[in-house]
Amino acid sequence: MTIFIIRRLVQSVILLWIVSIIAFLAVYLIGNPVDLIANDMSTPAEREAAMRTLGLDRPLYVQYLTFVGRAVHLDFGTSFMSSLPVSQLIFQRLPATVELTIFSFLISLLGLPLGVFAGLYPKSRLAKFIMSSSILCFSLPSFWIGLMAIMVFSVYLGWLPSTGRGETVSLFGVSFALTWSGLRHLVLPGVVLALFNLALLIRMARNNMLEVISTDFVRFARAKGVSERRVIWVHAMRNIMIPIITIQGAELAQLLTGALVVEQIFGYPGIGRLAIEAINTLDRPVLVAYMMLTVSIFVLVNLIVDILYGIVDPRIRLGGAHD
Amino acid sequence: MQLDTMSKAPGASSNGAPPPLLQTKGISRVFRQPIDLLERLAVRAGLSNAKEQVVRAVSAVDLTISAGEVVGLVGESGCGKSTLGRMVAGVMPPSSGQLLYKGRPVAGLSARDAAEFALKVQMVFQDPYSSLNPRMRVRDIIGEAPLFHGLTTRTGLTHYVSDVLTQVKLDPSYMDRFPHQFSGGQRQRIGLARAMAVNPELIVCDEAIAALDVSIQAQVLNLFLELRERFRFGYLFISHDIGVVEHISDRVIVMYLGRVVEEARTEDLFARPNHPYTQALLKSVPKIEKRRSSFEAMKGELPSPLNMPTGCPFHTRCPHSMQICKSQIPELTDIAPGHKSACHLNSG
Amino acid sequence: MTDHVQPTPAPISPSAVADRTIWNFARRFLASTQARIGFGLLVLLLFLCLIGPGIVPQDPYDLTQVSFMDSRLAPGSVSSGGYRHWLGTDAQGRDMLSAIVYGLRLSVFVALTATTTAFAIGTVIGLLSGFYGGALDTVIMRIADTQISIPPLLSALVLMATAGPGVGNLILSIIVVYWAYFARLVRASALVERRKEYVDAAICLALPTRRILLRHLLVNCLTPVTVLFTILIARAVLLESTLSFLGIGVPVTQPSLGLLISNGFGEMMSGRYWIALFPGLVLVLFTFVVNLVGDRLRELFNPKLPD
Amino acid sequence: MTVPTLSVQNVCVQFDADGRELTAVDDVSFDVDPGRVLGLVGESGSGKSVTALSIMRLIESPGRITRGNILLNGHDILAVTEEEMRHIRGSRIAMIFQDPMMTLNPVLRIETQLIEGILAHRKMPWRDAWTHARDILGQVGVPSPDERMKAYPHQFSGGMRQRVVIAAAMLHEPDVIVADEATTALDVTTQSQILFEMQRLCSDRRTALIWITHDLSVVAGLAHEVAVMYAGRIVEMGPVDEIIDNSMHPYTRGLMESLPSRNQRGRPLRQIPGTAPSLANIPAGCAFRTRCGRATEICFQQPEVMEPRAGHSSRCHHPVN
Repeated sequence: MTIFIIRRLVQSVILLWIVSIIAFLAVYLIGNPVDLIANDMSTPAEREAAMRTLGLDRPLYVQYLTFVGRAVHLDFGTSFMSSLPVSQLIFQRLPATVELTIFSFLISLLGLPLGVFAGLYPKSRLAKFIMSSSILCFSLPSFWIGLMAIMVFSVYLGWLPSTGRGETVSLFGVSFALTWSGLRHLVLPGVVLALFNLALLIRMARNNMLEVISTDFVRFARAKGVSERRVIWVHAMRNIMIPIITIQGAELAQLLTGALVVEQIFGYPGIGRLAIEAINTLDRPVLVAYMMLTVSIFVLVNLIVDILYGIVDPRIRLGGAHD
Repeated sequence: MQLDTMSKAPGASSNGAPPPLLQTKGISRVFRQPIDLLERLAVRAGLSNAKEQVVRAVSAVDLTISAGEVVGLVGESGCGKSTLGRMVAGVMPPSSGQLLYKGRPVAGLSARDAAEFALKVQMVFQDPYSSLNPRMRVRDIIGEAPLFHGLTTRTGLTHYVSDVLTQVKLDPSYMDRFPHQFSGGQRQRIGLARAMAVNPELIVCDEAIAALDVSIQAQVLNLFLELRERFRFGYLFISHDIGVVEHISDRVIVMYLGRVVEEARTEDLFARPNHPYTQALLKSVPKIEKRRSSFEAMKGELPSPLNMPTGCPFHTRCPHSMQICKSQIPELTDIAPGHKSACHLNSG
Repeated sequence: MTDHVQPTPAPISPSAVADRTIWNFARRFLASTQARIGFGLLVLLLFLCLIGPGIVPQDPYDLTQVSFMDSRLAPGSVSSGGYRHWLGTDAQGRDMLSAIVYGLRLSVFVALTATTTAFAIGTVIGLLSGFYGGALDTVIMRIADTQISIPPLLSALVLMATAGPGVGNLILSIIVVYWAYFARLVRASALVERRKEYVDAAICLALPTRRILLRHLLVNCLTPVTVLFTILIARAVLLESTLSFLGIGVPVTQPSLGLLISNGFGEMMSGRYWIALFPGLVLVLFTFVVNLVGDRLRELFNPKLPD
Repeated sequence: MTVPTLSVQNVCVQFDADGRELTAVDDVSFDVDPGRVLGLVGESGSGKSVTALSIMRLIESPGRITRGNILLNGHDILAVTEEEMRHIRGSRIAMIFQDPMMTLNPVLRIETQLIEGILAHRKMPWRDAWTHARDILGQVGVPSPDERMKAYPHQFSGGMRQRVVIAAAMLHEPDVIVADEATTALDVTTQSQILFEMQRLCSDRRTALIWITHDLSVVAGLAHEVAVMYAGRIVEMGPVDEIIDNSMHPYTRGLMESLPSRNQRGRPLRQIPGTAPSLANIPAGCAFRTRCGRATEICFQQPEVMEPRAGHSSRCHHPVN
């Protein structure tokens, strides 16, 4: 198990390193930010001065090394646009996104009982309805369903606010939307963001349940006279959780990037909007920081998932951990 | 079919006779699951006790099969009989040792001769479901190789395939069906037809009837016997079913944990089993004649192939285990004409 | 002895024993109402993409056919030119129905081209990787893993931001994002198929490797990939429209469905719902029917697929 | 007259497939007495596994028991509620499945899987249940049971797993154990170890044992009575010596004669022609008539059960002797 975790750690670090190169190169290729900052009247000398201040005159590898050196200390430089430290910009916005992601992840967990039900009673009308709905949920682009939700719930019905984050409270210097208004602001974007993963969970839970319920070990548990409740909640659930946990790690990261679109529509002040603004203004440091942050969170979540996976599945935990 | 061109007297006189059809010399197969760099580092640092996992599936086996001979290969699961069969059939390369075809090392054959050798030794597999390509019609399953190797022509294919199908007692009009439209017994016949279609001299049957129902087993076994009469195939008949092996084989080889422990003519082996493992194995086989018997339990469990005992592989379960058995691997020696056994009891 | 006894013998229905021909498959496929609806609508929509430009009232990209006079007409209004705009017009005075048909065409074109190419590339790579194994396999799979470990939207976003909007770039980014999914799945099935005895039989029959790869391995690996293919087409349509919605997908001169919806974003608050509503409905409908078909295929093939 | 431990009377099991009723088990009857072993022999698809599951009342939809009674110590278990049946399962009737690799839940410890079987029927402290489970595990021949209780199934060999399954079946000293191909997946040496244990355990505890297998040789050594199934029906039943030495039904005879040991070495085996019919097209009348050399016109009618010798019955119009 120790070796299993160490291996995952090493893999994670390598992945982060590769991503840092890709992110850096890609962003480098986007274009010269000086073209945006400098106006038409700028003299070549002024442009050069600007390049020098931003550190863009040095060779690419030097820029990369400087970047890595700083990134290790969570220093991603200064935003070209706002002249604020990037880390400050990001950490200002991060709580909002994390909140949104977690909130919508929790909503999507509803898919688990729905899917289990559909797997246990596959022929019932309700199960069929759940399954068709899940296909529909798969097919809804979040930006469009977000717009429609705003139209219906904010514009016509006026039940829920459509933009912003509402009031927040500050705890230990971090703002939380733990107010009534804050929570109301979370509902629409949270639900819209959750739909895809909800559908995914329904389908995974249902298909795995169908499969596991017809295994010999479930039949054997019944033959021992174990109650049906225990058969389902202990024997079947333990087994279907293994594939679900693996996929959910990746899905959390998907939610994080999905937040990018949702934040855009709901005018929600998270890091996703920051990233879109950075793309539009070629704000390299912000964009690189965004990518690194997202992938780091993803890697971290997956590491946790791997460990969890090992705990749930003894075949991994007790050796024989073959990839 | 051009089977008539290769008729040879089975078991031709031994002195001055042509070299045996197929021979293995010290053939071995090792499967390794190497540990990666990280694990090696962890072992150094004392964080882990990971070891490279090495399975010696087959260890230094000498085997001789004459033309037209039926050799039975018995042993329990994991004893390496299947791996040995695959190496003989050329499906799996040996880790070390030599395979000789009519006295010539296969490794040294020219590409042309190697292809000829490949065709001369064919295989019939255990699983009637996965051994036939589900996406191909019977015509192509059987006809693909003969067509490719020029044993028939595109125009002659139908005739060729229906010939082979008739040999295995299947209706040639089923030629355009897919495997899933046949029963298990019929599929095994198709598998046999596929092997026969390239005019082999030796057919390795790897548990070829194990997956079939009892009444179907007899049908397929009879077919094996009948085709052997007609075409003088040799068989390497790999099975865990000792009754079947006794019925069909001229000679029987017993394997345990990757090694041959005993080898003899069938009558001799069943009448006078020498090796303690063979004795225990034969005693374990339920027989319809043994009515209301108390079953005798052989002691202990089969050791994990990852953790092979030192010395004689059987010493952990052997009732006669001696000091020497723990340290020294017994040689396979002649104990009677044509009867070999690998046991320290014989040398004492 | 392995006696293949099923604990509860699934009665062998005649349909399960029947010939595995294409017609038979079609019959089984269409046995479900859901599949019939999905497949019927899919064919209809694809047909519309093919012949759409010939039957819609205007070419929305032809500036001579579009008039600012007609901008933001409500559905059902009659324009200055005399046609009735069943789905209204947008801010530039384009007929929404025409724009939607053109937009769908573009969205479907991008998704189909990209997914098909990714499918081809991924399949070849996955097959070779699975068959040969070894160092090649390790390297390829590490690359694929890295690729997959970055969420598709993020990779595509960065790629598009780097390359700039454009249909070609869009297709390329989707290929880059999706090839790895195909490669991984094909490799996994190749590994499973590789161990089956029919492959050993082919080796034993001294058939050349290329033939074994194509005639034996490939055809048997394709079933699960077909399901993935449909799923990823649906996802590619969504990905394309999301990128276009964010303004880094298709160029403004060639609006796909996503860009049309994006154009309607601002108009929503003023009550002009139709500019965003109708393209969105068509987008959902298309994705939905592709997913319906994919779901049915999955049911029939019953592969253990990552969702 | 004593009541048999288990009495299966005229049981039919049918499956609904595409609107057709397929009969998997047709009018099956047999009795088992305490401490006796009944060998139920048949090839795949003969309905022997379905018979086992119907004794447990574990037939899954779309199958159901459409007729008959199953009496456990004289009480019909087909008439009790599902909750009562649950209490019978595992405590009065236990079952052992074919594949020990699939029968144990891979993610639960052995102790969990044993103890839940105890606690499902008896209220007792967990600690006591643990001790009891450990003792049983030792009795079925698992070495160092204390440590093995903590292990997971994948850490066991096939033979050891089957012992764990047997331990689970023995937890409450049931009246009947139904073993469905319990040693088919194992090697011969392991098989003989398991058979040895089963024989010992069942005769010590006077447990009735139904041993289902396709292997006549195993039955010959283990069973007191033998029932032979073909296409859902019991075609012949009687004491083991009667069945093996004086079988009356051509199918039983054919099965026996096709065994290699009953043939001259190297000569063609006597064989039964054709294949067993699938459930969907079982021939009307005597199902075996399509493969039977003795079949005549009358075989188109269903033969009744005849008992020409005491305790030895068969369903055949043309019995062999």
